[in-house]
Amino acid sequence: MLTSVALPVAFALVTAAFVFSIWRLLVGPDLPDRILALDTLYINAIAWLVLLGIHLASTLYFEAALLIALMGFIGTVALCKFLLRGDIIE
Amino acid sequence: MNHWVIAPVLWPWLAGILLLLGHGSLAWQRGVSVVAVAGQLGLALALAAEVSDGRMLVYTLGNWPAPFGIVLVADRLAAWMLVTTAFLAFFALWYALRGDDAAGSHFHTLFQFELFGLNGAFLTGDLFNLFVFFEILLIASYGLLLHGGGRKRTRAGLHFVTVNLIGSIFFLFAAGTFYGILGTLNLADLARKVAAVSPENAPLVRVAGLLLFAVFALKAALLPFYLWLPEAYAHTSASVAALFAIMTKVGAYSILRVDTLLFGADAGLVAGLLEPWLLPMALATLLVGMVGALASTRLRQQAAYLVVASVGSLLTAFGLGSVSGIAAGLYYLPHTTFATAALFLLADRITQRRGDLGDRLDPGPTIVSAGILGGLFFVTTVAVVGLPPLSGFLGKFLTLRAALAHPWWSWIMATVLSAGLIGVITLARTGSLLFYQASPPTADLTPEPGVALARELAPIVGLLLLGLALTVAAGVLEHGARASAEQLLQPQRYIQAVLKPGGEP
Amino acid sequence: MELLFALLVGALTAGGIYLALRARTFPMVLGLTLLSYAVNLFLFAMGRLTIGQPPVIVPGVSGYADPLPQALVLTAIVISFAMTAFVIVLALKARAEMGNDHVDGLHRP
Amino acid sequence: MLDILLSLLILAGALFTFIGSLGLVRLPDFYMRLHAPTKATTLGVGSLLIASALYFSTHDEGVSLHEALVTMFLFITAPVSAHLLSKAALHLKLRSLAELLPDEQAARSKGDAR
Amino acid sequence: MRHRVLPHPLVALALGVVWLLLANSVAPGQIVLGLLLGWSISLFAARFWPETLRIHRPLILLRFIGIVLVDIVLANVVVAWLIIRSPARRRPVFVQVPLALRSDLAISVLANTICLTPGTVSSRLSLDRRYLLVHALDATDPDALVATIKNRYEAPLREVFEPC
Amino acid sequence: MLILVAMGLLLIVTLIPFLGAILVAVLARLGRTHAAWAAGFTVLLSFGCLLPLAGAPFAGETIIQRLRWLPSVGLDLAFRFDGLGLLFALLILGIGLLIVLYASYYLSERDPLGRFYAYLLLFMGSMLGIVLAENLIQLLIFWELTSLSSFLLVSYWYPREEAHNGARMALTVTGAGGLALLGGFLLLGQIVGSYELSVILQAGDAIRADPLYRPMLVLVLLGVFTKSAQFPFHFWLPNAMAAPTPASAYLHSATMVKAGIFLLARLFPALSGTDEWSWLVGGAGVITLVLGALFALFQHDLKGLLAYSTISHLGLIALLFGIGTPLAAVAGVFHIINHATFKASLFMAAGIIDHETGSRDMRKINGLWRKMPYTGALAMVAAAAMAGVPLLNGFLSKEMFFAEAFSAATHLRLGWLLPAAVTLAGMFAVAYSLRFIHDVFFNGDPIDLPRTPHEPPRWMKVPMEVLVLLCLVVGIFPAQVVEPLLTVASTAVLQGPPLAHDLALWHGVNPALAMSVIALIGGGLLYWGRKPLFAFHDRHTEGLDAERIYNALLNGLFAVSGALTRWLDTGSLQRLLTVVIAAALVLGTAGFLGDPVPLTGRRPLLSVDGVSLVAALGLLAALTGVVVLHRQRLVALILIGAVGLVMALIFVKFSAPDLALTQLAVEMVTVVLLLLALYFLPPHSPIESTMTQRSGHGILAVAGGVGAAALTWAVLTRPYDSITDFFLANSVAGGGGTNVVNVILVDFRGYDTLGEITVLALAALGIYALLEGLRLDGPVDDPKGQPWDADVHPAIMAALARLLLPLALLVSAFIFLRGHNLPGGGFIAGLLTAAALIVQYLANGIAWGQERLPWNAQRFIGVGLLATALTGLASLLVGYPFLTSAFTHLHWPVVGDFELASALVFDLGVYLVVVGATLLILIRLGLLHRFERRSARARQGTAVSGEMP
Ligand code: NA
Ligand code: NA
Repeated sequence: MLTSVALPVAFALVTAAFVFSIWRLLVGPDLPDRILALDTLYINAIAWLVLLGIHLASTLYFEAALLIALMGFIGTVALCKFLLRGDIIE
Repeated sequence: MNHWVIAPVLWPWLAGILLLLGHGSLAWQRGVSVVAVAGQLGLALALAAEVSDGRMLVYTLGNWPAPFGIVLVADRLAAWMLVTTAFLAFFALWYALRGDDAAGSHFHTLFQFELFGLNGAFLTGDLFNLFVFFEILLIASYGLLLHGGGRKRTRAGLHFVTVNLIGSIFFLFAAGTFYGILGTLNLADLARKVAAVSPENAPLVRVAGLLLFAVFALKAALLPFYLWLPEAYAHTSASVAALFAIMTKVGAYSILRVDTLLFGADAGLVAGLLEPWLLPMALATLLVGMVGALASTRLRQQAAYLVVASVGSLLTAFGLGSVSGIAAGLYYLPHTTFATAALFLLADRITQRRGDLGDRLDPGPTIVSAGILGGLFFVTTVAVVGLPPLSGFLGKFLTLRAALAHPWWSWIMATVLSAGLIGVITLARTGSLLFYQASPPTADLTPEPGVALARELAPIVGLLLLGLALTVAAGVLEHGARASAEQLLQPQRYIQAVLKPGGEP
Repeated sequence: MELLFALLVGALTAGGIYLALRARTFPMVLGLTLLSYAVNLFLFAMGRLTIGQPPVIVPGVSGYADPLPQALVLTAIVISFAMTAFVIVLALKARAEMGNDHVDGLHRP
Repeated sequence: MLDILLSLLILAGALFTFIGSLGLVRLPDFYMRLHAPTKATTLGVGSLLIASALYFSTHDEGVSLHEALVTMFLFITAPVSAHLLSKAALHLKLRSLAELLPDEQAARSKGDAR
Repeated sequence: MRHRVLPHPLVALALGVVWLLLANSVAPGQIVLGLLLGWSISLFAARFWPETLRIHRPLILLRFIGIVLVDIVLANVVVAWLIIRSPARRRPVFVQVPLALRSDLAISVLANTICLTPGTVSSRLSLDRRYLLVHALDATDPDALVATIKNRYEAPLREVFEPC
Repeated sequence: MLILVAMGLLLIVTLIPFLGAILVAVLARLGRTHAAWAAGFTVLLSFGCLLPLAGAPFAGETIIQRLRWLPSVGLDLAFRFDGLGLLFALLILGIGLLIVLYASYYLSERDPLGRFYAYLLLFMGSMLGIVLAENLIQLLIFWELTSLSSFLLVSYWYPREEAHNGARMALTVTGAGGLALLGGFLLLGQIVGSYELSVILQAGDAIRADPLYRPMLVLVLLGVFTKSAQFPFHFWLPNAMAAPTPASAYLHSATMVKAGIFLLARLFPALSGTDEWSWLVGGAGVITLVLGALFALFQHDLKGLLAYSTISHLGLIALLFGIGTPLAAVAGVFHIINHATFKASLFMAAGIIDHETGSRDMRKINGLWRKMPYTGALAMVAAAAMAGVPLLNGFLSKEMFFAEAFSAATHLRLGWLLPAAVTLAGMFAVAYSLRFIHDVFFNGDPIDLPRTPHEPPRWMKVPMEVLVLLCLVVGIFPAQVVEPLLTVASTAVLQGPPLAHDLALWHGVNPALAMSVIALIGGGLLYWGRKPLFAFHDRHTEGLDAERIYNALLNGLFAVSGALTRWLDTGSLQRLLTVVIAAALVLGTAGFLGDPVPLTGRRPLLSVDGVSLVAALGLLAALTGVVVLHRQRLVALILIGAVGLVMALIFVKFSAPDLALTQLAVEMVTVVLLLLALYFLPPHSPIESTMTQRSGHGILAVAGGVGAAALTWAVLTRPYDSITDFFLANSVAGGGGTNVVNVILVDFRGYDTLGEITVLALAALGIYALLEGLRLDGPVDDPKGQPWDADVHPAIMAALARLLLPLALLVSAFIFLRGHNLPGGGFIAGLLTAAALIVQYLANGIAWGQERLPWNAQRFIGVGLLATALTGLASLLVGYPFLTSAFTHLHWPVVGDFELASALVFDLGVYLVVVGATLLILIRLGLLHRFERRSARARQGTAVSGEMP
C-alpha cells in the first residue's frame, strides 16, 4: 500500500502544492505574496525531500530538508526586512 | 618527485598568505613582496634549468597518478612562460612601489595571488584545474585592475569582469563537453582520447575544442573578442597595466598548448581543428590593433591597442603551426611582454608630467626631463613596433621567415608589414606630438635631480634592457624557443611523460 | 528525462544571455547568475543522469552516480558565488562612481 | 499494520501540504493567505517526518529520531517568517478584508511615537 | 567562574541532545562529542546571549508544549477545512493583544505560539512591546480570541519565564 | 687576443661610431669643443681601424668576418669588406669627418652640438653597417637604423614644424621601404637558401629563374626606391631639407640616399639582367632623372634646388644600373663618387650662404660675389661639376652615362626616347647649376636679407675646399686618382674580373660628346629664357603631386582607422557581450556542422515522471517570470530564488546530495548579498534598448539556449567511459572517506579546492578593497515614497534568531564532521556558519554583531588558507608530493574508534576561508549601509533615492 498507493498519491499532492505555490509566485500580486509563495515552496521542498527519502529508502537526502528547515527562512526574513527597512543589515 | 615543479606555484601563494596574515605596515608588505618576487624569479629560472635538457617533469599532486589526480607538467614552454612572468612581475612590482600600491588595501596580496594564478595556469596539466587557475588569476586581476578606483577605472573594471564571467561560462561548457564525451580531464589523457574519437563523437569534440578556443581567444584578446582590452588596460594603474602584459599571453599560451597537444597532426578526426580560425583571426587582430593604435586619442589607449596588435603578431606566429613559427612566437613573446609593459610605465611617467592634459594626444607645454623621457620613448617605440635592432625586429623576422613555408605567406607578409608600417606612422606621430610639438613650458622647469629621475625610470630602463638582452642572446633564446616548439609538436612525449611515469624517453 | 534536462539547460542559458545583455547592472548580474545555473546543470549532466544512486560508498550497492562532475560543479558553484559577490559589489561601486547603474555609466533617454 | 500507519501518515502529511498551498490560491487577501502555508504545512511536514522516523526506525538498524529536529527547526523559523511577512504587509499597507480594530490605530501611533 | 566556563549549562546540555538526534546515535563517542560541542558552542554563543536562559517551571513548560501541540493539530484541521470549503464565508479580523510579558524571549515564544496555532498570525509587536497585533483568519468574537491567547498561552509563559 | 680583434675588426669599425655617439653625448656636457673633438676622434678611430684591412680589396680579396648570432635561421653578424664596401666606407668616413668639422661652425651656440654629433655618429655607424654587411638581414637592421637616426637628424630643430613633419615623412616613406625590403630579403633568402651575400651573389641565375623573383624584386626595389628617393617616392627628400645643412650635406650627398643606390650596386649581379629589372630600375631612374632636374630648376630655396638635383642624380645612377650593362654599372659607381663630392660641397656652400645671409631664398639672395668671392669660386667649381662641365669629375661620369644611354637605346623599341630624355635632363641640370651660381652670386643686389653676409670663418671653408679639390683632381687626372678605387669597386659590384674601362677626358667625337654639348648649350639657353618658364610653372604646378597623394593616403588612413575603431569599439558593454557571445556561438556551431552526424546518440534514456515534469515546468515558469518581470528587480530576485530551489531539487533527484546542500546554502547567502546591493540601486530598470535591440538580444539568447540544449542532449544521449571508477574504488581505501564527492574535493582533486578557496578569499579581499572609502546614498524612503518602518530590529525576530544561533552552529559542526563520509563538508558547513552569523547581524544590527564578534576577517581567511597550506606542505616534509593525504583510525577510551585524517584539516581550512570570506563580504556591505544611513539622516533627506525612471 505504501509504495503502490500512498507514495504516488503523496507525490502527486506535493506536486500539486508545488504548482499552486509557483502560481502565486508568478501572479503576486504584491511582493509579500511572492515572498510567501517562495517560503511555501521551501516547505513543499521539505515535504518532497522526506517523501523521496522514504521512496528511495535513503537518508542521504535528509540533510537537505534539515538545511531548509533551519536556514530556508533567511531568504524570507531578508526579503521582509528589505521591504520594511530597505537596509537589511544596519 | 621533483618539487621544483610546484615551487613556483606555492611560493607566491604562501607569500600571499603571509601578507594576509601579517598586518604589517606598507613598508613591511613591500619588503615581503619584493623578496617574494625575487625568489619567484630564482625559482622560475631554477625550473627552467631543470627542464633545459628537454625533460618533462610531471608532478602528481596528492600522489594520485594521472589521469585521476591533478598533475603539474613542467616542460620547456611552461618554464619559458614562468620566467617571462617572473621578470615582468619583478619590474612591474618595482614600479608599483612608487605609490601605485598605496592607493588601497591588499595590493601586494593580490599581486602575489595573481602570480599564483598565472604560474598555476602555466604549469597545470589538467583542463579543469586550468579553469580554476584562470579564475584565480582573473579575480586577482579584478582586484588589481580596480585598485585605486575612479570613474573610468570602475567602468572598465565592470566591463572586464563581466566579459570574463561570460568567458568562464564558456570554459565550463567546453570542459564539461570534453568530460562528457571523453570521460577525462587530464590534458594528456584528453589528447590520447581525442585522437581516438569516434566519428559519431567527433563533432562534439570539435564543439568543445572551438568553445575552448573562444575562451582562450577572449583572454588573448583576439578579434572579435578583443574589445574588452583597450578600455581595461587604458584605465588601470600603470604597474597593473604592465603586469597585465602577461595576461593576454596566458590566452596565447593556452591556445598554443591546446592546439599542439589536443588538435595537432596526430589528433585523428579532429586534427588541425583551430587551423582555419587561428591565423585569420590573428592577422585581423594585428591589423585592427595597429589601426586602433593609430586612431587612439590617448597615449594609454594607444598602448593598449598596441597590446592587441602584439597579440595578433604573437598568434600569427603560433598560427603557422610549424616549429619555426612557434619558435618565432615564443621568441617574440617575452619581447612583446616587456616592451608593452615598458610602454605603459613610460606613458604613466609622461602623463604624470603633463598636468591636466594627462595622456591626451594633444600638443602641450614642454615637460620636465623631456629629453630623457623622449629618448626612452623613442627606444620603447622602436621595441614595440619591432624596428631594428631590438628583439621585436628579430621576432618579426623570425615570424615572416617561418611564414614563407605557409600557403598564405603572401597575405601574412602583407599584413605583418602593413601593420608594421602603421605602427611606425602611429608612434612617430605620437612621439612628435608629445615631444616635438610641445610649446615652451608654462613655468620655468627646474631640472629634476638625476638620482631621483634615475630611480623613477629604472624599472622602465630595466625592461628595455631585458629587450636588449633578448637581442644579444637571440641565438641561445631562439634555440630554446625552437626546442620548445619541437617539444610541443611531439605531443606523444607529453602524453607519455604524464601517463606513464618513467616512460619519458 | 534527458530531453527535459536539456531543455532546462537551454532555457536557463537563453534567459541568462538575455538578462546579461540588459543595460543595467542588476538585471545583468541576475543574468550571469542564471548562466551559472545553466552551466552548473550542464556540467553536472556530463556524468549522465542517475536516479537514487548517490556517490556515497555503501556496501552492496549496485552503482553510483559519477562523482567527478559533482565535485566539479561544487567548485564551479563556489567560484561563481565568489564572482557574483564581486560583480554585484562592483556594480555598487560603479553606481557610486558613475552616478547611475547603467553598465556604461550612461543615461540614455 | 505498519504499512497502513505509514501510508496514512504520508497521505495526511501530503494532504496538509497540498491544502497549505491550495490556500495560497484560494484565500482572498494576503493576510488570510498567510495562514494557509504556515499552518497546514507545519502539520503536513510534521506528519511526513513522523512517517519518516517510523519508516527508518523500522527499516534500518537503530531508532531514527533526527526527523524531530526538522520539526523543531521549522517551529522556530516558520513563525518568524510569517510574522515578518505580516509586518511587511502591514507596512506596505496591503489591503485587508479584516476591519482594523479601533485601538489598533491608537497603538500604532503610540508605537511609532516612541 | 561558572559564567565564564559554562555560561549556559542548560543550553550545552540541550545542544548535546540535539547532537545525538542529528547523529541518530547514542554511541559513547557521540555523547562525548556532543557534550564537547554543546559546551564549546554555548561558550561561543554566550556572547550573543545577553541574558541567561532560565526555565523556572519546567513542568508548566511541558504542559504548555503539550497544549500547543494539540492545538496545532486541531488548528490544521480547522484551517484546512476552511480552505477547502468556502473561503468566502470567513471573518478575518485584526485584534490587539495587550501584553503582560516583558522579556523579548517570552514575547517571542508567545508570538511564535500564536503563529503556530489556530488561525492566527502575530502580525506586529508595538515598539513599546505592550501590544501584539494578531490577525485571525476567522473570528466571530475578537474579545474571546484575545482572552484565549492571554489565558491559554501568555499565562503559562509568564510562569515559566517571568515568575515574579 | 689581437687575432680576435682582427677577426672582428669590421664589427669594431661599425661599432665605434655607436659608442662614439654615447661618448659625445656624455662629453657634450663639458662643452662644444669637447663634443666636436670627440666626434672627430671617433671618425678617425673608426677609419684607423679600417686601414689595416684597406689593402685587401686591392689585392682582390673579399674579407668576411663573422660572429655567431642566430645561426639556425641564417642570421649571423657577418661583415664583408670588398671594393664596394671600401668605396662607401671611404665616402662615409671621409665626408663624415668633413661634416664634423663643418658642423662645429655651422651650428649656433644655442644648438646642442653634442646631440647633433651623437645623432650624426649613430647615423654614420648605421651607414657603415649597411655597406659592410655580408648578411642581408643584418644589412636591413642597419638600413632601418639609418631611417631612425636620420629621423633624429632631420627633426633636430624639432620645434620647427617643417622639421618634425619632414622627419616623420622621411621616416614613414623610408620605413615603409624598409619593411618592403625585409619582405624582399626574406624571399631572396628563401630562393637562395641563405642571406649571405657570398652565396647570393653567386646565385644570380637561380634567382632570376625562380618564380618568386618578381615579387622579391618588387619588394627589394621598393626599399631601394624609397631610400634613394626615386619617383614616385622622391617627395620626402625635399621635406627632409628641414635638417641642419651639415646633416643634409651628409645624408643627401654621400650616405642616406646612397644606401639605396648601394643596394642596387650590391645586388646587381644577383638581380639584374632581366626585363623586369631594366624596366623597373631604368624606368624609375629615367623618370626621376628628368622630373628631378625639371623641378630643381623651379625651386627658389637653395636647398630645395639641391634636393631636387639630388633626386635627379639618384635617378641618373639608378638608370645606369637599370641599363644593366657592366659598363653602365661602372659608370654608376663612378657617378656615386662624383655626386658625393660635388653635392656635399654644394650643400656646404648653401649652408654657408644660409649661415651668412640668414636666408635660402634665391629671390632675395643676389650678388654675393662681392661679399664672399672665395666661397663663390668654390661653389662655382662644384656647380660646374654638377652641370657636367669638362675638366671636372661630373663631366666624366656624365659622359659615360650619355654613352651608355645611347648604346642602350640602339637595341630598344622607341629607344631614341632614352637619349632624348637623358639629354633633356642634362639641359635642365645645366640650367639649375647655372641658376645656383648666377642667381646667388650675381643677378643684382640682395633684397631684405636678415644679415649682412661676409666670408665665413677660415676652417668652415676647409671641408668645401677639400671636396672641390677632389672634383678638380678627379676631373683632370682620373686615371691616376680614382681609377684603382673605381676598379676594385666595380669588380665588387660586377663580381667578375676587372672590366676594361677608359677614364680619359677625351674619347673623340661621339654621340656622348654631342649630347654633352647639346646639354650645355641647351641648359644655358633654358636658363636664359627662364622668366617665361617660371611664370608658366607658377601657373601650372597644381597638378599631380606625389606628396599630395602621400598626404591624401595618410589622411585617408587616419580617417579610416578612426572610423573603423570607433565603429568596432563603442565602449558599450552590451555590444561587447553580444559580440563575444555571438562569436562563441558561431565557433561552436561551426564545430558541430563541420562533419554532421545525428544529434541524438544511442544511449538508453531515463523515462520522465510526473513530478520531474511539473518541477521542470515550474522552473521554466519561474524563469520566464524572471525574464519578463526583470524590470521589477525585487520580483526578479524572488523568482530567481525559486529557480535556485528547483535547481537544488534537481540535484537531489539526480543523486547529488552534496550539490543540493551547496546550492541551498549558496542560494540563501546570495539572496542576502543581492538584497544588500539592491538597497543602493533603483528598484526598477527603465526601458532603454530599442525594440530592434531587444529582438536582437532575444534572438541571440534563443540561439544560445538552443545551442546549450542541443549540446546537453547530444552528450546525454551518448555513452561514455570515464575515469570515475578509480575514484569509487579508491575513495575508502586511499582517501579514507565514503563520500566520494568530498574525497575528490579534499583529496583526489584537493588542488582544485585549494584554488577555489583562494578565489573566494580573493573575492573577499577584492571587495574589501573595492568598498574602501565608498560612500553611497541609499533611499531614505521606500519605493512607494513612504518612510521606512520604524522598527529597526524587530524584537521577535531578534530573540528567535539568537535562539537559533547555537543550533545552527551545531548543525554546521555536524555537516562539517560528517562530510568526509556523508553529504556535507567544509564548504557547506562554512556557509551555514556564516549564514547563522549573518542572521544575527540581520536581526540585531551590525553594531551589535561587531561588538560581539570583534575579529579580523582577513586574518581568519589567512588562517584558513594557512591550514590548507600546512596540510599540503606536511606531505612535502615526509617526501610525498604536495597535498598527499594521510588518515588513521585511533582508538580512544570510552569514545571508541575515531578517524583522524589530514583531509579533515584541509577541509577545516576550507571552512575557515568560507566563513571569513562570506562574512567579510556581507559585513562590509552592511557597514557601507550603516555609515550611509547616518549621513543621509544628517543631511535631512537630501539623499537621492536612486534614480526613478
Ligand atoms: Na497561528
Ligand atoms: Na637670387
